[in-house]
Amino acid sequence: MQILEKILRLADHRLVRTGLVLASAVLMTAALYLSLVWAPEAVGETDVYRIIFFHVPTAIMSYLAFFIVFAASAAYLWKGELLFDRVARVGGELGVLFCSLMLLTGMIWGKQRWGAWWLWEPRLTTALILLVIYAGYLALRNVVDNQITRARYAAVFGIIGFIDVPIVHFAIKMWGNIMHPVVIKSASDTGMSPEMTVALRVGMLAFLALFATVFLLRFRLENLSARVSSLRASSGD
Amino acid sequence: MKNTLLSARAVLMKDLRTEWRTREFLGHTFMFALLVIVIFNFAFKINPQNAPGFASGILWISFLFAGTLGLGRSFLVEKENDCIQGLALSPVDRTAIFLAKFAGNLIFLLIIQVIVVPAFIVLYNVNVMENFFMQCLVFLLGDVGFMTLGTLIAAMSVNLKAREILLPVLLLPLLTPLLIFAASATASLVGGDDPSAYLGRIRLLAAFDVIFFVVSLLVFEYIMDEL
Amino acid sequence: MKNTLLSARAVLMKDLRTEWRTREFLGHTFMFALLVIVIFNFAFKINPQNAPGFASGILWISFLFAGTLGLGRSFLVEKENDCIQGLALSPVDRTAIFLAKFAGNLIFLLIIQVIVVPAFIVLYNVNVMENFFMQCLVFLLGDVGFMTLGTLIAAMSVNLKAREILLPVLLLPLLTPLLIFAASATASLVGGDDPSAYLGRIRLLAAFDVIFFVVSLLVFEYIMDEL
Amino acid sequence: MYKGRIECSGVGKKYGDFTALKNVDLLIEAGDFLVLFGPNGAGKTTLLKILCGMTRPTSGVAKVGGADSHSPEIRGKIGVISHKSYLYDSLTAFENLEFYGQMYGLENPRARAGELLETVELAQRKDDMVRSFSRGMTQRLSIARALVADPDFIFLDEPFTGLDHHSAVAFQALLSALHKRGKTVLMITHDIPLGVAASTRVAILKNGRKVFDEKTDGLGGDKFMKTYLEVAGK
Amino acid sequence: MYKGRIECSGVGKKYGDFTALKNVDLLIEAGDFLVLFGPNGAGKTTLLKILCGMTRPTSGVAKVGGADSHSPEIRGKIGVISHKSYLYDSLTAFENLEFYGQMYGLENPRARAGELLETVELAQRKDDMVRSFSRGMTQRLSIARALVADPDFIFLDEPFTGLDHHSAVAFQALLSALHKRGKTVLMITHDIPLGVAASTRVAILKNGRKVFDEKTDGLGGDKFMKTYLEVAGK
Ligand code: HEM
Ligand SMILES: Nc1ncnc2c1ncn2[C@@H]1O[C@H](COP(=O)(O)OP(=O)(O)OP(=O)(O)O)[C@@H](O)[C@H]1O
Ligand SMILES: Nc1ncnc2c1ncn2[C@@H]1O[C@H](COP(=O)(O)OP(=O)(O)OP(=O)(O)O)[C@@H](O)[C@H]1O
Ligand SMILES: [Mg+2]
Ligand SMILES: [Mg+2]
Repeated sequence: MQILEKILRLADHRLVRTGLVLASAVLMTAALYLSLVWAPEAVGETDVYRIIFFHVPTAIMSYLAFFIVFAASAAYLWKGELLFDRVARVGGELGVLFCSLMLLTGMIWGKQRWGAWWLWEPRLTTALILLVIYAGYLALRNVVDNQITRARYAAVFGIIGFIDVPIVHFAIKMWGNIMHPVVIKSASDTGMSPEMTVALRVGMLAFLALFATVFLLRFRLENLSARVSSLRASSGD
Repeated sequence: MKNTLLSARAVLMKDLRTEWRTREFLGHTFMFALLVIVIFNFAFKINPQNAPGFASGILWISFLFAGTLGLGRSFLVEKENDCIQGLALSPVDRTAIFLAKFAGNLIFLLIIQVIVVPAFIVLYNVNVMENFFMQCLVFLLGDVGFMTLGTLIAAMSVNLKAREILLPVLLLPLLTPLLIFAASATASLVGGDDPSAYLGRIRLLAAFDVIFFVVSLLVFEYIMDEL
Repeated sequence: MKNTLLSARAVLMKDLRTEWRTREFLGHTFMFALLVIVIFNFAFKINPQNAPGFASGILWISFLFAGTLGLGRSFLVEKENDCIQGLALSPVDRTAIFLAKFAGNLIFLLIIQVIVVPAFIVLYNVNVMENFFMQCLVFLLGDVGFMTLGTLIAAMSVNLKAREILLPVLLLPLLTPLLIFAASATASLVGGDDPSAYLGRIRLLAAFDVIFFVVSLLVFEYIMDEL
Repeated sequence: MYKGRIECSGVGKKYGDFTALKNVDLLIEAGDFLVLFGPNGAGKTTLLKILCGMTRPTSGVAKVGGADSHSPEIRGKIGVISHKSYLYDSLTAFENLEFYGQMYGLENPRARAGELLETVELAQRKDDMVRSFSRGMTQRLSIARALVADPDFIFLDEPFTGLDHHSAVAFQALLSALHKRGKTVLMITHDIPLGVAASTRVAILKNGRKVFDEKTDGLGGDKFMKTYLEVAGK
Repeated sequence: MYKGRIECSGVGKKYGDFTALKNVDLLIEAGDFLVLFGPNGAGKTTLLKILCGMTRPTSGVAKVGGADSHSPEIRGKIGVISHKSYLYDSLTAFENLEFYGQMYGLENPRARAGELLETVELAQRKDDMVRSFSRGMTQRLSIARALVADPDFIFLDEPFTGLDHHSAVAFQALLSALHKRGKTVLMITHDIPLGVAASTRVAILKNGRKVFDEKTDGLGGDKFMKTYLEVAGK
């Protein structure tokens, strides 16, 4: 709560906002260069493999966003502060965005690698269900008019949806055969050449910066518009 | 607690009475269930050889559709003359309403199953109930999970504009794990696999039920407050 | 005649406008369609080998369910505040109402198909539209027959108490011949059979459409009179 | 004159075993303003529904403008305000009137809609959805809807429900203007002074039978009140 | 005494951009009978909905009996008659009352249902479904429903709608009896003489603001009519 307000106050400084935008732009350019030009060719792969430098960060970012939805939803039900609801909303939007990007990059890669846009494979199917759950979350937010009702419904759905995710993942894993590669065993053993690891790390950083920037700007906007309407309400028209 | 259960019973009795008055309710349900089976037959060209392989899928998809149909109804009766407002104004425990609607929906689905399953066995000549006790357990556990989440989402969507389509859109993705556990357990039981193949799934189903029943009870109040 | 078409257009425009206001209508429909496909996958364990055999069945069952959902809605909007009475009191030709509702339902189903079919092709990697023109013809003829009877039955069931369940119960048996013709024609087209296999079915579908369209137009007045 | 007449002979209506109307004869001449009184459940709404063709009598004949009340040719000439509004919640006030104008085959439904919205003083709210209207606003729009095709016969079932003082006065004026223009009006109300003042004829239904039917001239509001209490009272 | 009081301070309500209520302060003492007047769309129903916890104000606080109007503890003590009946169409009159009795946790809901059906003179029709009721009969049953738990606070939104002369008189008597027993009543109506006669206080809303609020003593029906026209008239 207090942290959120502090963050908001920080974002009120134009310098902070510009700085963030600049930082993510620089990082993104670096990541593009490192992954598309600098990273070496992979053994037994065409250049399409370079999509991994976007595919993996977007996947991680969508997880992060969905976690934010969950945490903010729980916080909203607990405290009843609409501020948390706004966090959840922005999280949901970003999650759906990054999840779509992850699917899209994955599908493009898959078309080249497996010869099909899609396989009914656990990791892929889980991602698809995840997308549908959170697209449903946004749809739900969109059809409720009253803001408190909306906040409560969304919070309940956000919590249930998040609890469902690991179960979905587990269930689908049990149900189908695995085709999706697992390369990264751990932070130390990435299963890739050092250059690739660097490129991936920089890509991750760039997407994190992008995520933080978009999140902050979007969150600030939400709060400003909420403040405008509450000012309007107390002034009478 | 006792009060909650008494109120839940009152709401449930009211619902059952109303449904019962919709004359021939059971008859319709029966025909509906039958039709779903027949439709699958034409769509997939099922024959005695491939029937066992299809059994579990056909059954669970029928349950899913029939159940969603029932869920849509369950809160809709409360919308007539805004009765839901009348309920919300009363001091009745919100949990009671959840429990009553949950029980009503569960009963509806159980009736469907009691009709569909024998009809399926007769029409396709596949005895899906060979392991009677276990199969019943799978159905029951599947139903409980389905109706727990279903009642919650139905309560949410009853006041929304795109109700009919939003209910399945919100509910079905949440139910995928349940469908996987249940359909594969039923399939193992039909295929006569050895217990290790289905016991694990039954345990998972039970876990799913417990988790979501508890969570639903905790959050239901927030939704009923907004009706 | 011209008046009838003008009134029909007015009713259709009103319906489209109302639907459109239900924000994100297309989005919901898209998700619903996607979910149906995913659900089938879990229920039947579809893999690249057996996918082509399932294609026709999955598609037609999805259309059937989505279409029935849409049909339920189409007269329900008229029940709010008894608007259907207001319509019935006006001198508008009953045929116009039938045509408008028919067109609205057809549009809904076509939208579903435009979404489901590509999604199906991508997700299952089965190109069901290889014989593009013929397959479109089969879909269209199937849709017209479905929605002709569907609109009629939906109009009949809107005032009945057990509406949600009665609609499929009355409609599905009437549709079985249509489903058989359409599903087998689609299957032939997917399987790459030679034209003799599907041309006959397409002709039968067309005959089904013509017969029921004419009959429905003739009898619709009697149904509307009783609304 | 035959054209504007309403005739019921021996009209009866049963719902299952329950008799809502029994052998009602009624003759409303063209240009009459009949106000129908009666206790709750007397069968007033049922009679009105029969007259506008919304339900069929189980016995007897009801004719409006010379034709059977259920026949299509008379439909365009009747305007009805009933207990329900017949308005689409998800359309705006303007769109509702425009739509009904199209259903009645008007030349220019949009102009008519605008005009009627002025009449019922909803012009300012014309682009708001009916869903968001208060009860009185909905009732006003319902009045506009009934008048959209400038009907020859106007059937009103408790039309003052929910109207505020100002609108009630305005609607009374509107009704008497319409009546002056030769419309045949049948109105149901429980407000005895108001009803008697507007009427040229009054009738009382009780337990499904017509128990009183007279011209209003010479029948003061107070005098009729007495009669009503005698006839309809416990 | 604090227990029976209703307090609004600075209550506002917005629907989207539309302001339905603006900064309304209102104090209803225990045992008061406040009648609320105002043109259509003034915000009367909105205020009532806020007071009985059916909707939340967007600003300000509404307290009923010392508790927030949205809080659960106050629910059992409020009886509401609204524009909608809250009755189940497919249950009989008796079953409806019995059911609501159970929801309010009554000891003997069946006895209470029978008693109330006598009060609203529907005992004869107790086993008929609400679906088949006329408008006035539905309204009478709705009155019974609101009183099922013998609430301390009675909120009435145009409760005379559809009642025939006899029932209206009987309901007035019932209301004044309830008021004498110490209930706090808030009633919305458009019938000025009737409202003033029943009230101990009158208030007028206009465009979402309270523009008048006074004790009724010394304020005759005619005098208030003038005030109303001045304050609320065009
Ligand atoms: C639509 C298709 C795809 C989806 C939805 C998808 C989804 C995901 C997700 C969610 C992750 C992050 C998982 C984690 O790190 O925990 C991931 C990582 C990864 N994906 Fe994909 N993927 C798709 C296609 C592909 C394809 C075709 C390839 C290459 C053959 C691929 C290769 C990888 C690799 C190498 C990682 C790195 C993480 C690891 O090794 O565990 N993905 N994918
Ligand atoms: N659909 C129905 N099914 C069964 N009975 C009905 C139906 N509609 C009306 N009735 C009964 O017919 C009688 C007359 O009803 P009607 O609505 O005509 O009364 P009304 O004179 O308009 O009363 P009110 O002043 O209360 O509006 C009532 O006793 C009612 O219960
Ligand atoms: N759900 C809603 N959405 C948008 N606007 C609404 C909604 N409900 C009410 N309003 C608006 O709020 C205003 C006040 O409505 P309210 O129902 O409180 O009026 P009222 O004083 O009860 O009028 P009436 O005498 O006609 O019943 C109206 O202008 C109405 O259009
Ligand atoms: Mg009536
Ligand atoms: Mg109101």
